[in-house]
Amino acid sequence: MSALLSLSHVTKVYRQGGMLGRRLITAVKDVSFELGAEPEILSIVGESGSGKSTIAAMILGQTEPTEGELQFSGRTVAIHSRSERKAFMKEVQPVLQNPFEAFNPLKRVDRYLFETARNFSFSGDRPDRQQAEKMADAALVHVGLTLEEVKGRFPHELSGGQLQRVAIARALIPQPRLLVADEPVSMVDASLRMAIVNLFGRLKNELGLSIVYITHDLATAYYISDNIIIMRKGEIVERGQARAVLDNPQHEYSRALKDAVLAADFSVAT
Amino acid sequence: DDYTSLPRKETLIVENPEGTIKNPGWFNIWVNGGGGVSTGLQQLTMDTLWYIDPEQGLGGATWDNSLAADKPQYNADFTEMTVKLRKGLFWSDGVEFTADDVVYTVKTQMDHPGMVWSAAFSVQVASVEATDPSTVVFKLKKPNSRFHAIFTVRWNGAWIMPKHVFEKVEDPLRYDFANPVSLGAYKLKSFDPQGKWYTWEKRDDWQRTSLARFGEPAPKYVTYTDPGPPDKRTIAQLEHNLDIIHDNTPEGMFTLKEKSKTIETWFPGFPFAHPDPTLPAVIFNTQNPPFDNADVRWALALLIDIKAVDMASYRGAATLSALGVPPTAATMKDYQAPMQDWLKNFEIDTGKSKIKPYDPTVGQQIADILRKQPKFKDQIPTDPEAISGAFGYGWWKPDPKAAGELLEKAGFKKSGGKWLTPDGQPFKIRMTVEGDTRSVFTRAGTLIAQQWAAFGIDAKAVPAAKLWQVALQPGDFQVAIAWSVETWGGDPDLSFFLDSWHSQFVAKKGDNQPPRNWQRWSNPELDKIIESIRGISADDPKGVELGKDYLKLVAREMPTIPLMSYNVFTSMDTTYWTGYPTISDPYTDPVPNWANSRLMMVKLKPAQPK
Amino acid sequence: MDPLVEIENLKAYYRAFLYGVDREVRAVDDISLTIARGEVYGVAGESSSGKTTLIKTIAGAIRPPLRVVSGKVTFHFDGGTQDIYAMKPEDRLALRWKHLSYIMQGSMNVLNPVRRIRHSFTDFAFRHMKVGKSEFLERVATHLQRLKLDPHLLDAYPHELSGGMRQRMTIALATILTPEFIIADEPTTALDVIVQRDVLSMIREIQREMGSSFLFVTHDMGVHATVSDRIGIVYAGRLVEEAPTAKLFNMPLHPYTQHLVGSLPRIGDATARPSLEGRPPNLAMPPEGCRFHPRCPKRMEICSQKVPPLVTVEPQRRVACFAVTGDQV
Amino acid sequence: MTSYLLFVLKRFGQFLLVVFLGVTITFFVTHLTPIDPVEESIGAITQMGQSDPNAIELMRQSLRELYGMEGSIWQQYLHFWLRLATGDLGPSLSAFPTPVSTIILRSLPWTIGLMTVSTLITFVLGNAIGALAGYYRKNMVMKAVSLVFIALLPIPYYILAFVLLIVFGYLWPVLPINGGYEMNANLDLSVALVLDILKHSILPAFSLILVGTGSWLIGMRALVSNIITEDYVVFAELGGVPKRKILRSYISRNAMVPQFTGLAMSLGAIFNGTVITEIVFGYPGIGNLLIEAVHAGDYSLVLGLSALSIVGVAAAVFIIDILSPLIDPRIKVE
Amino acid sequence: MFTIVRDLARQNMEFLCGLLLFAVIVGLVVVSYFSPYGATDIYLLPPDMPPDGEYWLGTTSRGQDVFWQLTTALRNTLFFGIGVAFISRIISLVVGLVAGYAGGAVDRVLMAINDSVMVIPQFPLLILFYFVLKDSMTWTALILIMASLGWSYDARLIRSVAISLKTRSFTTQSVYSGMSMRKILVEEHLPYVLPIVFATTMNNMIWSIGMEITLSVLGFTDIETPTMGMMIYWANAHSALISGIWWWVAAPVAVIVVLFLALFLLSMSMNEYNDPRSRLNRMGS
Ligand SMILES: Nc1ncnc2c1ncn2[C@@H]1O[C@H](COP(=O)(O)OP(=O)(O)OP(=O)(O)O)[C@@H](O)[C@H]1O
Ligand SMILES: Nc1ncnc2c1ncn2[C@@H]1O[C@H](COP(=O)(O)OP(=O)(O)OP(=O)(O)O)[C@@H](O)[C@H]1O
Ligand SMILES: [Mg+2]
Ligand SMILES: [Mg+2]
Ligand code: NI
Repeated sequence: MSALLSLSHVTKVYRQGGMLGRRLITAVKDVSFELGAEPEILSIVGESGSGKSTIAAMILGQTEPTEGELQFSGRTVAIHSRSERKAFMKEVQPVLQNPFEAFNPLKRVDRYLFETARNFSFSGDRPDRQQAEKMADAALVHVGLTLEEVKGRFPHELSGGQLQRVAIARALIPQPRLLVADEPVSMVDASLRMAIVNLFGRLKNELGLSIVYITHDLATAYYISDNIIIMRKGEIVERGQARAVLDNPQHEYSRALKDAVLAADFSVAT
Repeated sequence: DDYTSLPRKETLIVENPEGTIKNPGWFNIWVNGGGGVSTGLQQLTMDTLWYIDPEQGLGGATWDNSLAADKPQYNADFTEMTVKLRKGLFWSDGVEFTADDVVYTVKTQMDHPGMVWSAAFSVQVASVEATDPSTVVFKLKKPNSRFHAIFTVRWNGAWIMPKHVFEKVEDPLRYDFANPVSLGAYKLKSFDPQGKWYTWEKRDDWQRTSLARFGEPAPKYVTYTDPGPPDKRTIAQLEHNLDIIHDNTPEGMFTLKEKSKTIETWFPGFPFAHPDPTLPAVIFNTQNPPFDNADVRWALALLIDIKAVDMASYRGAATLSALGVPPTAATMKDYQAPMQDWLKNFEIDTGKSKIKPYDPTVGQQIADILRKQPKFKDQIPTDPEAISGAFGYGWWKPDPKAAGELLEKAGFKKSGGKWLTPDGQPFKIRMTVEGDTRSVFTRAGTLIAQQWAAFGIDAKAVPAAKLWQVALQPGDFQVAIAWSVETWGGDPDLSFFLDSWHSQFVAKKGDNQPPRNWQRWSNPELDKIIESIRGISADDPKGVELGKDYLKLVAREMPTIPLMSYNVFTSMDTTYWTGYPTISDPYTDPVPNWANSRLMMVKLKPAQPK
Repeated sequence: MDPLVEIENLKAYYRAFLYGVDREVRAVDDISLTIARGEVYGVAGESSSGKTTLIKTIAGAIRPPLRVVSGKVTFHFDGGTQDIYAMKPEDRLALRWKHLSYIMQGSMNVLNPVRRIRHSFTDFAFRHMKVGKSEFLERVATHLQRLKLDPHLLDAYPHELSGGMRQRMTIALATILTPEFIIADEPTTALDVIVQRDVLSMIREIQREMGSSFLFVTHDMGVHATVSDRIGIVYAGRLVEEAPTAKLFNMPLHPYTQHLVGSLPRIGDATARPSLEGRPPNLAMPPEGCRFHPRCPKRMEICSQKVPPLVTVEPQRRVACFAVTGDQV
Repeated sequence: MTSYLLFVLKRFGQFLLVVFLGVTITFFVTHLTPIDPVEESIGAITQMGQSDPNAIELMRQSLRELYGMEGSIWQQYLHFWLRLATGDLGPSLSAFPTPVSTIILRSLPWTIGLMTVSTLITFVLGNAIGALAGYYRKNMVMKAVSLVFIALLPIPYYILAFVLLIVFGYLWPVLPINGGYEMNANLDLSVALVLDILKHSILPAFSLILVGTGSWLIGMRALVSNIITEDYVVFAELGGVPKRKILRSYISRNAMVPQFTGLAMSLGAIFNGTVITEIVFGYPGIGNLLIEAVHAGDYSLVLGLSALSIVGVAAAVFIIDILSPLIDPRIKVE
Repeated sequence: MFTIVRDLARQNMEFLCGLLLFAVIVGLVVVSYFSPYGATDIYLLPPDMPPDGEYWLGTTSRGQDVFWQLTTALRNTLFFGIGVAFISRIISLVVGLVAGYAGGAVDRVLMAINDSVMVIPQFPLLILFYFVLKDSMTWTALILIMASLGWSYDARLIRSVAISLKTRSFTTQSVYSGMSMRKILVEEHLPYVLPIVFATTMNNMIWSIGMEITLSVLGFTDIETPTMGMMIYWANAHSALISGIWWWVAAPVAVIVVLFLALFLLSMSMNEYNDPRSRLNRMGS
C-alpha cells in the first residue's frame, strides 16, 4: 500500500509584487516527506514565515507547487473538475488558523456544520435536516461542545476557543482520512488545548485519521505527534520521530526553538 | 449690469427662437453651416429683390420692391425674367451694390452644389446676365410664372451675396463670412461666442439701404438673444429685459397679461396671439389604408369637438379654420368670408343620409364660453366681425352618428363598443405629435386622440421629438398634427405651398417626401388646379378663384383636417419702445424672426426720453 | 501592600436582544481583586471565561451590549482616588494613556492602516508629553530601541511590519508615557515562540524599570510562569483562585487550577494528560452553585447549591471551593 | 521592469480596450438613428422657402457627397478610426464644414469649469457632513442636516433648478439666470468679466451642489458607521485620542479611500455635461450641444462628444486604479 | 419575519418612520386602482382649481384631478424604478460576484464589458434609442434599456468586495464544506454585499426615476401614460410654475421625496439589521 500523502522535492515560489519592485519569495524549498498509510500525526513546527502554511495550502490543493509533486493516495494532487474536488475534499479537510476569520460574521456558525453534513454524506443521499443536525451534534461532542450551544449563534457571540472547536467539528463531519490543521490551537486555552490535542490522538486511533499538525507549540507537538518536521526559511532543518527530535535536537535552530519555549513549570522559570 | 450692457433705451432686445446657435461665428447664410439665420442676420443685414409682407406692409402694399426697382418682368411664356435694380444702394463697407452682385449670387451658387439656393437655381436657371449695372436677365430652363418667388422674402429668400467679398474667397462653401458685410440698415456690432446673443448696430449710412425709403430706424442697437424656455422668457419680459417674446405658452401669455402693465399683443384682448400664415391640421398619411379613403377621413373629422380642442390647446386663444388656408387677415378677406355661404350649404353623403356638417357659429360659441371666465371677461370682443377675425368663423359640428355611418360605408364595423377595420382588425390610430417643441399641437393631438378613443377607436397620441425628420419626411406615420399649408400671408396667391402638392412630387411609399404635402395626397383635380395656377401670373385675379376651387376640393376630400391658425404668442414690452405692429396697425408680422420684421425698426419709437 | 487598583464586586453582563429573544451573558460575575503598585497580575482561564470582559471593564472600555451591572473599580493614580465609573467622561479620558493604557486583544491590528506609525505616537502621546516635537520624536526613538525596534519603522505603514513587530509597536505605544497601570489582552498571541520570548522579557524589563503595575490576560500558562507575580484564575465569569505564581504552579488549590496546571504538556514528558471532562458552562445559563461543579472531580452536595465564596486561605492567596475551605464559611 | 510598471501597462491596455469598445458601440448606435443629417440640412434649407422637389433631390445628392457620407457603414467605421488616429474628429455635419473639435472646444471650458468646481464642492460638503453624521449618530443637528440633503436628493433636478431660478431670478431677483455672462458683455479679459462669470455660475453651481451632496453624504455616512467599529478606531478611543482627531485621521482618512474612486468617476463623467442645467440656466456647455447633435443626426459631433466622455470616464477609472496603491497603502498590486 | 419587523420597528426609530412613509406610498399605489377617472382622460374637470375639499390636491390645467393623477403616476413610476433597479441589481450582482470570485480570464472579460458599459454616455444613448425604437419604445423597453445601462458601476463595487471576500478564510471554510460556487456566492458573499445592494438600489432608483423625469421633461417618452415625469412634463408645458398652478408640481415632488425618504430610512435600518455588529451597537443604550 502506498503512502497516504507524499511530497517530493516540492518548491513553492511566490511572486510578491511590492510597489517598488517584484520579489521572488521561496516560501518552500525542496521539501520532501511522506505520511504513511498507517494513521499518523505529523507535526510541522518552525518560525513564522517558514512556509508551514504554504505546505498546508499545497496539501489542500489550494495552490500548486512551483516544482515537485504532491501525491495523495498515489494520485497527484491536481484538481480539475468539481467532482474531483469534492472527492478530494471528502478525504482531506482543513482546520484553519484564525477562528474569527473562518466564519462568515453575517452567518450563523451552525450553517457550516449542516452544509458539510449535507454535502459529504456517507450514504450518498443528501441527509435531511434532522440527520444533518445529528451528524453535526456528534462532531461537536467530539470537540467538547453540543449543537444546542452553537445553534443559531453568530460568530461574534462565541469566543475564539468555541469557534475553533466548531471549525474542527466541521472538518470531522466528512470523516476525512487526512486533517490539515494549521495552528488549530493557538486561539484556544490551555485546558482545551489538551482536549483538542487529545482529540487528535483519539481521532487518529479511533477513526484512522492522519493529521498534519502545524503549530508553534512544541510541547503539544511533543505530546501528540508521531513524527515532526522542523522548518526554517522554507527548508526542513530537522525531521524524525517527534520525541527523539525534541528530546535531543540536533540542528542549531531546533535547539534555539526548544530553548525559547516558556515552560509552564515554575521551577524552570527564573 | 451697466458696465457691460449697451444703453438700454437705445437697444431693442428680441428673442431669437432659434435658441442658442451651435456655430456662432458662422455668418455665411448661403451655406447651411450651423450659424443662426434669425439672429438678426436675415432681418437686419440681408436684402434681396422683393418682399411680400405677411400682413399689410409699409408703403401701402404687402408687395415691396426692395433691391428691385420694379416688379419682375416676364416674357409671354414665362421663360425669361428681367429685373430692374435700384441705384444708390451700398454695402456696409462702402462698395456699391450692382447687378453684378445678383449675377454673382446666382452663378456662384450654381457652381457650388451644397450652397443653400444652389439646387433651386440649377434646376431652373439656364443663364443669368447683367445687361447693364442695374438690369439682370434670367433665362429659365422651362416656363415658370413664379420664378421670382425665390427672390421674394416672406420669411426669407435668396439673399444677394457681396461679390467683392466672396470673389476673394477660395471656397465659398468653407467661408464663415466673419464680420459680415451688410446690405441692410444694420451691421454686426458684437456676438456671443457661445451663441446666446447677437447685437447689431445701425449703420451710419443707413440712408444708403433699401429700408431708408420708410424712414430712419429708431433703435441704435438691436440684440437678438436666446432667453431660454418659455417660463424664463416670461420672467425676462416681466423684468423688462426682453422687448419682444417670439412665442410663449398660452399660460405664459396669460400670466404676462395679468402681471405686466406694459405688455402689448397683436390682439389687445383674447386671443392675443398673432395668427401665423401656417395651418395646423390633422394630417393623414393618405398613402396608407384606411386613410386613403375620404369617408374615413371625414368620419374622423366629424368626431372632433373643436371647442374642446381649442380650449385644450390654446385655451380658447385660437383662430379656427374649417378651410385649407390659414385664417390670416388677408385670407379672411379673400377666402374665409366669401366662402361662408358655400360652407353653410356644403353637404356630405354618409351613405345613409346627407348632412350639412358646417356650424357657422363656433367662433361665437367660443367667445361666449371664454366670456364666462371672470379672468378674461373684458378681453373678449363682442362685435361679431371682430369675433370672427379673432376666433374664426365656424367649424364642423361633432356628429358621431354621421361618423359611424361613414365608417360603415367604408366597411368598418362596430363590435363590443370597438370599431373594427374592414379586415376585422381593431381600428388603431397612432397620432404622432411633436412633443415639447410645439406644445399646443401636442395638447390638441392628445385631446383629439382621446375624442376618437371615446368613440371606440383605439387611438393614442405618441410624441416624436423630430416629427419632420423622423415621421413626416419618411412617411412613417398614420396621423400627425403639423402643418402642410403655409401661405404668403398678406397675398392671396396660394402657389407658395400649392405648387408642390402636384402629384408629380409625391414620393413613393417608403421614400422621403420633400417637406411639402406631408399627407402625400395626389388627386387629378388638384393637379389641374395647380397647372392652371402655373399658367397665370402671380397677381392675376383668377388666382383667387382657383384658390377657392382648391378649398372646395380639400373640403370634400379632407386630406387633412384643418384646425386653426398657428397662433404665435408674441408679446411686446412697451417700457422702452412703442410702435409695435398690432391688429390696429398691422404693418407687419410681430413675430421677430421673419425677415420682414425689419419694418419694425422704422416704426418703433423710444418710449423714454434719452 | 500598596494598592493601585481595587475592584469590588464587579458584575458586567452582555445583554443581547435578538429575534425577540432576550439573552444575558454574565461574563463577569461578582469579581473582587486588588492589584498592588509595581505588580504584574496575570489572569488566566478558559476561553470565553470572561477574561477579556473583566479587563475591558477594568479599563472602562464599555460599549453596548456590555453593561456594568454593579461594582466599583477604583484607581489610586498620583496618590489620588479615581472611581472609574463615577468619573466624568472627560476626566476618564484624561486618565487614558497617561496613567492607564490598554492593549486590546488582537493588538497586531489596532494601528490605523492608512497612516504612518509615527502619527499614532503623536496622536496618543504627544499631548501628554509637554515637550517639543523633535524631542518627542527623539524620545519615541529611544523608547523603540529599548524594544529592539528600529526607529525608522516609525515611517512605515502598519501593514509593512510583521505581526510581531506590530505587536511590539503597540506595546511601545502603550508604554511610552510610563503609565502607572498597563492592561494587556493576550499581547503575544500568534507570535513566533522565539519572538514571544523576546517580547515578554522586554515587557517585564520595562515594567520593572518604570515600576508600573501590569495586568494582563493570556491562557498560555507558560507566559504566566515567565511574567506574572500573581495569577488570578477565572472560571465562567468568576475568580476561582488567586495566588503568587510559584505557589499556584507548585500547589494549586482549586480543582480547576489543578487540572489546568496538571494538563500542561512539557517537552520531555510524554505522559498522557487528561483533558477536562464536560464542557465549559454557558454563561447565559450558568449552572447553579459552583460553576465548575458539573466538571469537578471533587464535587460535593453543596457545590450545586451554594456559590462558594472566595476565601483568603493564606496571605496573598484566595480560593473559592468548598472542598478546600469547607462549607461552613 | 517593476511589477508596478507592468501593472500600469496592463491596466492601460484595458483602458484602450474599454475606449475602443465604448466608442464602437456608440458609433453603431449613432449610425442606427433614423435622423439623417442630410435630410436635416435639407429641412433647414427648405424652410427658406424652397419647395421644388427636383431641386430638393439635387440638394440631397450634393450634400451627401459634401458630407462624405458615401460608402457602407463599415467603410465609414474604418474611416472614422483612421481619421481619429490622426486626432481628427472630422467636420460637424450640422455645422458643416466647421470641425467638430472647434465646436466642442468652444463649450468644453464652461462645462469643465462649472462641473469641476461644483463636483469638488459637493464632494467636500457631502463627505464632511456624512462623516460627522456617521460619527455623531445621535446628534440631532447632524440628523436634521443630513435629512435635508437626503430629501433634496430625489427632487427632480429640473424642478429644483427652476424653483431656484424663480426664487433668485424673479421673486428676489439678485442673481442672473441666463447664460455664462451678461448679455452684450465686453469679453476682453478683465476683473469685471471674471466677476460676472462667477456671478452667473452661482445658481447653476448651487443647484448642482444641492442635489449632489446627498449621495456623497449617504455613502460617507454608511462607510463611517462601518469604520467606527474597527479595532483601530476603538483603540484610538481607548487611547484618549481626541474625538476630532479620531474623526479626521482615523475615520475619515480610511473612509476617503473608496470615496476617491467615486470622485474620479464623477470628474470623469464631467464630460457628459449637464443637459438640464444648461437648458434651465442657459449655461453654455457640451450637454446641450450633445442633445442638439443627436437631434440633428450629426453623428460626427455625437461621436466626438461621446468619445470625449468615454475617454474621460475610462481615464478616470484608469487613473484611480493605478493611483489606488499609492492612496491606500494596504492595496498591493496583484 | 413578523417578529423581525416588530423588533426593528420597536427599537429603530428610522425603521419606524421609513415604514410609515412607505405605507403612505403603498397606500397611494393601492388607492390608484380605485381612481374614478381614466388615467389618461383630460378635460373632465374644471382646470386650474386649487386644492380644496372637492379636489384635495387641486386640478391640472388639463382638467385632471391632481390627486388621482398622482396615485397612478406614482404607481407607474414606482414600477418603473423597481423594475430598473431589480433587473440592474441582478446583473450587477451576477457580474460583480462572479468576476470577483472567479478571477482570471472570466474577471477580465466581465470587467472589460463592465467598463465599456460604464463609460458609454447614457443620456445620448437613451435619446438615440428613443429615435431608433420609436413606437417600440414602450415602458418595458425603457426599463430594459435603463437596466442594462445602470448596473456597471455597482458591479464594480460589488466585485471589489467580492475579491476581498474570496481571500477571507470563511470562503475556504465554505469551499471545504462542499458548497458550490453558486451557493458560496449567493449565501456567503451575497449577504456581505447586500448593504451595497440596498444602498445602490436607492441610488439606482433615484437615477432611473431622475432619468425618466429628464427624458419626460425633454419629451422623449410616452406622453400619455401618467408618471412623475409626465406630470412634470405637462405642468411644464402649461407653465404651471409661472402661472401659479404650483400644486401640479408640488404634489409629485412631495411624493417623490416621501418615497425616497422612506426608501432611505428603510435601507439604512436594514443595513444595520444586516450587520450584526452594528445591530448590537444600539442595544442597551
Ligand atoms: N499568497 C502569497 N503571496 C506571496 N507571498 C506569500 C503568500 N503566502 C505566503 N507568502 C510568503 O511565503 C512565506 C511563507 O509563508 P507561510 O504563510 O507559509 O509561513 P508560515 O510558516 O505559515 O508562517 P506563520 O507561522 O506566521 O503562519 C512568507 O514569507 C510569506 O510572506
Ligand atoms: N459582544 C458580545 N455579545 C454577547 N456576548 C459576548 C460578547 N462578547 C463576548 N461575549 C460572551 O461573553 C463571554 C466572555 O467572553 P470574553 O471575550 O470575555 O472571553 P475570554 O475569556 O476573553 O475568551 P478568549 O480567551 O477566547 O478571548 C463569552 O461567553 C462570550 O461568548
Ligand atoms: Mg501560517
Ligand atoms: Mg479574550
Ligand atoms: Ni467546586
